[in-house]
Amino acid sequence: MSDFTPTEMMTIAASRALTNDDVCFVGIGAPSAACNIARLTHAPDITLIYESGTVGTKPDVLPLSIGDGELCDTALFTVSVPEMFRYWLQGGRITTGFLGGAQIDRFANLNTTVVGPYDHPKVRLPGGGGAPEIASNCGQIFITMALSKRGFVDKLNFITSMGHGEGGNHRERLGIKTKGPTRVITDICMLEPDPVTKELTVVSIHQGVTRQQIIENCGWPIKFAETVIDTPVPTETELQTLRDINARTKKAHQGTKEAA
Amino acid sequence: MSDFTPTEMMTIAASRALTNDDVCFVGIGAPSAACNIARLTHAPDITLIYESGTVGTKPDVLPLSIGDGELCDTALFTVSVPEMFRYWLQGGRITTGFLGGAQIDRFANLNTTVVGPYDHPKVRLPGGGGAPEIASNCGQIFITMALSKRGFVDKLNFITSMGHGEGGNHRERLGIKTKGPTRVITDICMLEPDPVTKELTVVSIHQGVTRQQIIENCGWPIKFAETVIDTPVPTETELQTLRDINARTKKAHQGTKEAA
Amino acid sequence: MARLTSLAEAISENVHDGDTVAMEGFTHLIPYAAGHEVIRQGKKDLFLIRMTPDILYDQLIGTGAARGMKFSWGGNPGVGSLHRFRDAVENQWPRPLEIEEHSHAAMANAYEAGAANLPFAMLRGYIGADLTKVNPNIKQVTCPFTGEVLAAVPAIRPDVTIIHALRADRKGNVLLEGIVGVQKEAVLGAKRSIVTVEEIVNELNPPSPNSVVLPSWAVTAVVEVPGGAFPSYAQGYYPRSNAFYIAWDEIARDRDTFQAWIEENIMKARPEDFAKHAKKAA
Amino acid sequence: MARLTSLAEAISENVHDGDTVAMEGFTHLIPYAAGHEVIRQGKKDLFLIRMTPDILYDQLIGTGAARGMKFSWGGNPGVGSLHRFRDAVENQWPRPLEIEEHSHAAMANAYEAGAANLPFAMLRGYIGADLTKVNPNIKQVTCPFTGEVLAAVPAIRPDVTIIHALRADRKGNVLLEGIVGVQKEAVLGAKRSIVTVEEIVNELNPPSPNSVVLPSWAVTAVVEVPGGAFPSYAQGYYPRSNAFYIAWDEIARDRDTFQAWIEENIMKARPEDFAKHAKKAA
Repeated sequence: MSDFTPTEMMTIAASRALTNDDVCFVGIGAPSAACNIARLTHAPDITLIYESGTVGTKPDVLPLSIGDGELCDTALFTVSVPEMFRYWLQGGRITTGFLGGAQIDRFANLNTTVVGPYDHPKVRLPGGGGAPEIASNCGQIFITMALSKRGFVDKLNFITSMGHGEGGNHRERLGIKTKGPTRVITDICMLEPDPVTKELTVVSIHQGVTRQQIIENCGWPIKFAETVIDTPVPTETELQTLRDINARTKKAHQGTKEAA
Repeated sequence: MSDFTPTEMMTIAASRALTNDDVCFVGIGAPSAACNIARLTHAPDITLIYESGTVGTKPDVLPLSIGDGELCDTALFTVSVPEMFRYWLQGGRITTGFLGGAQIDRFANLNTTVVGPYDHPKVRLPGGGGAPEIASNCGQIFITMALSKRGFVDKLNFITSMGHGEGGNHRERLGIKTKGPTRVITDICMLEPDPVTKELTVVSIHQGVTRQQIIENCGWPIKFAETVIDTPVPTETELQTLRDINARTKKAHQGTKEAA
Repeated sequence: MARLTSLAEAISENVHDGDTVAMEGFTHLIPYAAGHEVIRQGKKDLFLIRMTPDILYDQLIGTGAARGMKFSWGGNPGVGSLHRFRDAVENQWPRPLEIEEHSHAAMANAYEAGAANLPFAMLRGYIGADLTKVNPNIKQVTCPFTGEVLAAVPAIRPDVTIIHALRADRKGNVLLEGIVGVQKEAVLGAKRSIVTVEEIVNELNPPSPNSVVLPSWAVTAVVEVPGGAFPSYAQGYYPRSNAFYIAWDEIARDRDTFQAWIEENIMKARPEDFAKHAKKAA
Repeated sequence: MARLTSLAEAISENVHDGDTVAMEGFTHLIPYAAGHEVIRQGKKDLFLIRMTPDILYDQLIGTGAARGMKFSWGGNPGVGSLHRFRDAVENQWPRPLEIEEHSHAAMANAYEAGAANLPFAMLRGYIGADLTKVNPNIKQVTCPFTGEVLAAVPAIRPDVTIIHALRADRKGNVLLEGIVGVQKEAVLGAKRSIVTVEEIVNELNPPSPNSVVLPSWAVTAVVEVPGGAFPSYAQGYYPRSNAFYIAWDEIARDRDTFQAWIEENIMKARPEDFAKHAKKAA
């Protein structure tokens, strides 16, 4: 192991895919870290939008929720939630949306709804939130999830948000004009949909990871692209920026515990 | 003739129909004067809304347009025009709407669109603006128009906004739940729809006006209610309030004429 | 005109057993004090509506106040599961919970349609999503001009909406600011509404003519409850207690610790107890 | 990102002959300077859209720049007719004008639907109104839940929208305030947009987090034109010239006086000439 964790690598790899011109619909957790690392390193003019209505936020600490006061305080402006979903997301103004989930399949469809049957779930997950429309209305989708057999499954219990559906031109057939998931960033490798079949394929492997590890951690027989590169390791700046914001965040969220 | 003009009587009679609990959608001209006289005399808590989006305005001078700065400066708050028409008018929040027009028929339908055929009009009028939906979405409608053969016609060239349609229960048959025009205030008398037929009927006559004058100035054979009262003359307070605001208004609108 | 009253009266007059109730708040301005009063008064068989049911709805569900819930994301934001919600859905404890599940976009549009007095909302949504298979309240509508098919959901028109806002004036006009969520729509679409506020002031003084204001005549009851959004927050008054949200995970995981917490912090508490949280203002 | 440029360039790059153009402003913030530049550059065959075409559209119609107009109220507010508009409709002078006429509610909803990327808007409207008989773009849609029938109109998606706003920062983020009309929707629904502003400042400083802001990346061009809304007004900068609106009635009544006015005040003028009107700020 080198001097960074797999989660750090995942976050930094995701941040690199973002540019100054991006308008990002940010989710909580890894996406929020990735987007803010991009903003604090190579993409200072990136626009970050959280579904709580905050547009152009520049949080100093990462929010715990999608609507922490920090997001509003540092935003260019804040709109109502109906406006956010109508004018900005459905309006086609978002270039890149971030999603994650409990389960993903080979065509980058996601499940965050239930494990087991919908009516009698074994595990009731939080549900889709903004995901179904983020998946279809953003220009493209990045997905961040740690690679594991439990998460990368052969068949989803429930399609919360559609990625490439049954693969191939399924999105087109449904009249969707956006690209859908173009990149899945995991803690040990990066996947991209095959240009034709749309099946997720390994295109880049993080430092110190073997192909065997990837195969063993995926719930379907995962394919490797013809050319697979080594993911460049985090730079000193990237790592330091990530660790600084994580440290600030941890400190900020550990207030005094109080009863209501 | 006494010491007030027919227009003054019309405006003051209209103002008296308003109460403290009313939320009024105000039009320009006579309605604006009437609503503000009500506010400045017997109904200080009346809520005035102009379709430009200003809610709870208390203008010191009457606006020339529906969106003078005075309306926004003195409003409780100002919303966008889509919100005004969606949440507030269509939302059913307005108790009383004021309308006027170039032409009215016996069922209080109004024309502000064209004289002559629509495709080849003899006179092209400004059009309906907010009227079609004000007419159906406000709790009730007051109409202010000077009584004249040209304005009170047997048949409209064009129905811009529906009053009682063909009379009787026509509104109900179309699924409209609001009352429609309940009062027409003219410069010489007041009309109300007959409870059953909905035909406009004289219920009150202003001072110094004869029945013959009313009959001669109406384009259809106008009916009189069983009981017709004398419209109470303006009080000193009402007249003075109206004349004061008219004087302030005249002064405010006569700025220096300039070319753009 | 809104009635300025006490929280106990506002809830007792406006929330009835069996009502459809929206207590809205998108992370910010969640009406915790009012929700606790609903629990304290033992309201029953409520059908709850909220885009993001969080701890407050976990409390309502765990105490058995709810017969059902319409929602789009039911979790403890940034922390994990709502254990009481899961226990109700997975094990029917303390009673079965009927659920009607949507996406955020659909819920936001449905509130918007409710405020606009429309019977339904339409959206470019739900494409390829399985919710359409399990929720009969997701239908379709066809554009009469282009032939495009859009998703349709019923407008949300609660019996009563409860929100928390920053301040009100003595006439009952209400100001919201910051992350305003769907609260304005939820109030305007409801038959009755209760607004708790951090403070009642002489002059509302909105910072902009375009500030988010609810006029007194569009609200049923206004109640001053300083700190009433804790552990959520009130912009400019006190911050979100992320620590409490983290701590809830442990409290709610177990039925006994949950019930003990409810007994101590809701049943034995009063609305005025929230005021201590407001004192932390910067 | 919006390009900060000159008015001549903004118009010449973004307004093309034949375009569908919305120059919006509901009494407040009407983009007169930009409209005059459109006339000066001799743009032709425009299809104009506006809820309340007033003097500016009278000028565009009278100079023959427009082939058609979609609108809901075409008058000189509080004064009377738009004589050039009437002359075009009644006498086809200087050319025939195709009209598509709606109600305010329908237009407002149609702009809203355009901003929301929907193909159409629905409303409780047009009941018993004759416009439904003369405008084929008023159709119906049925609620899939209740069976209610609502009016439907196509969304408004202009080729280019032109508005005037209060100020922008150096990145091109724009602030509107006061009577904001349908300007935000008109910009978001358009393929391209031009915003003229009273001033460009270092910091936008919106007075409220919920202020009406258009971010730079949602706007094509931003141009500083002080006084650019005259004889309309800019809240906090200068008042509406009601006197000019009254005076226009006489200028526009006659074709010759109208043409002389255009020659003198538009063809021989420059955008900078508007600055003198901004100097009257209180």
